[in-house]
Amino acid sequence: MSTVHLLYFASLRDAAGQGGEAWTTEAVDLRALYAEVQARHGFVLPVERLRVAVDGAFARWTDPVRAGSEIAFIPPVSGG
Amino acid sequence: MSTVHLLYFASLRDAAGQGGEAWTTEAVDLRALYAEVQARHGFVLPVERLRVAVDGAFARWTDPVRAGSEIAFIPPVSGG
Amino acid sequence: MDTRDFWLADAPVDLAPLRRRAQHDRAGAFASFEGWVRNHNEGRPVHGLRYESYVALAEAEGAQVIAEARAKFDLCGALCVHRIGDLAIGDMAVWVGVTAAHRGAAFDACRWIIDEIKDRVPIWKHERYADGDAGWLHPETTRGTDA
Amino acid sequence: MDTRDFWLADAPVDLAPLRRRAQHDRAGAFASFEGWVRNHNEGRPVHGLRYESYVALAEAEGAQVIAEARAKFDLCGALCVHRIGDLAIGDMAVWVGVTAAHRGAAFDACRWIIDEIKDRVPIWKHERYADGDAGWLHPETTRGTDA
Repeated sequence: MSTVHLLYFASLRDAAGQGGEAWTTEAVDLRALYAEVQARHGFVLPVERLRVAVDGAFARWTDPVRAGSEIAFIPPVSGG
Repeated sequence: MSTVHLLYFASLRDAAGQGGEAWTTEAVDLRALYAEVQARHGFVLPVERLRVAVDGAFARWTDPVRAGSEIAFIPPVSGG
Repeated sequence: MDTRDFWLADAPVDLAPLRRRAQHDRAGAFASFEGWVRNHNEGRPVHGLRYESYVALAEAEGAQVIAEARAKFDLCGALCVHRIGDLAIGDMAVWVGVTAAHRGAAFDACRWIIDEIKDRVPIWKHERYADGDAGWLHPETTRGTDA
Repeated sequence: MDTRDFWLADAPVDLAPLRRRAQHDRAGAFASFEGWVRNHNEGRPVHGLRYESYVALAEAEGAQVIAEARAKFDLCGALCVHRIGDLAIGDMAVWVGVTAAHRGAAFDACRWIIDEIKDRVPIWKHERYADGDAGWLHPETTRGTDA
């Protein structure tokens, strides 16, 4: 069991009703973690359209979940 | 015999020692006119590297020389 | 005056100091791009918008874009600032300024930078439409679909 | 404030009114280019320069370049001003500003306009070099050889 801090942005934040939360998980990797969170909050964006960042740097979906890390799910960006 | 007003710019002006002059000519076209002026002032630029304008609009070297017109020989430009 | 090459601004940006920072005696060419808030998007009238960002990651990724541009093109300098928060029609959302000895590199780098910013930097646009609807833009592919 | 789309200016140009003229609610993209006087040209240190023009023909031909750009690209607006007279290192010699709904057209038109201006408009540059030499630039081919 690992506890991490999740960050939500844009439509994910609206769907979750919050900008982030503590989350305790047994997910083996970041992809499995997103599946849990997606089911919990009903996120419509599939994992293929997201990027993921850990502690302020882009990461891979196959990276393990490290306890205490800050994990952000990044929806498709629209700056500019 | 036609008398025209010639305009010189940039290196042509330096070579002629003046920005323009009245010129009386029997030249049949603008190309022949430039040959006369080139010989008179020792212009080094060949006609192939110039453009010519008559009364404020670009013209063709094969255009006839019209009495009273203002004729400008346009060296390669270097604005910007 | 911010001394970073990329940053997020939560208030209108004064362009004069940006231009001064871009000045360089070796520079003969200055290419710049600004994204402005349009009054429409894909045919829908827009009343205003808001940009949100994951600030720490956006500033790191934006700085990386500028560093890559400086490695890829022969530049004197390159800067970019992006607004966050609420913007009205006509407001400047993003500014990119590039200086180089020659104009080819300046134009190419300026365009490459804005393309990469729009593609990679975690900033999101929330639009409010004239019909009362509103929503986040999560384009299928960013490149080439927007201003 | 000049209301023409192309003109020659015999004194430094204030950019703020140019930007205001370029503003348009439909415009999402503003691309601009400035040519600055460099401290060197093809390896020779430059102290300053002077631009001379055949003013009537230059203003007609410059206006024609802008009109062609507006026909060729999907623009909201396009403006260009070119300095004549004496300029020092760092001075702005030319400014091109283009607005469009989308950035592709704005970038493409801005670059096309400066290329055409440099290629077609009767303006000549006289450079003074650090070694005391000076001369008119009459490039074999303008395009791609300068800033």
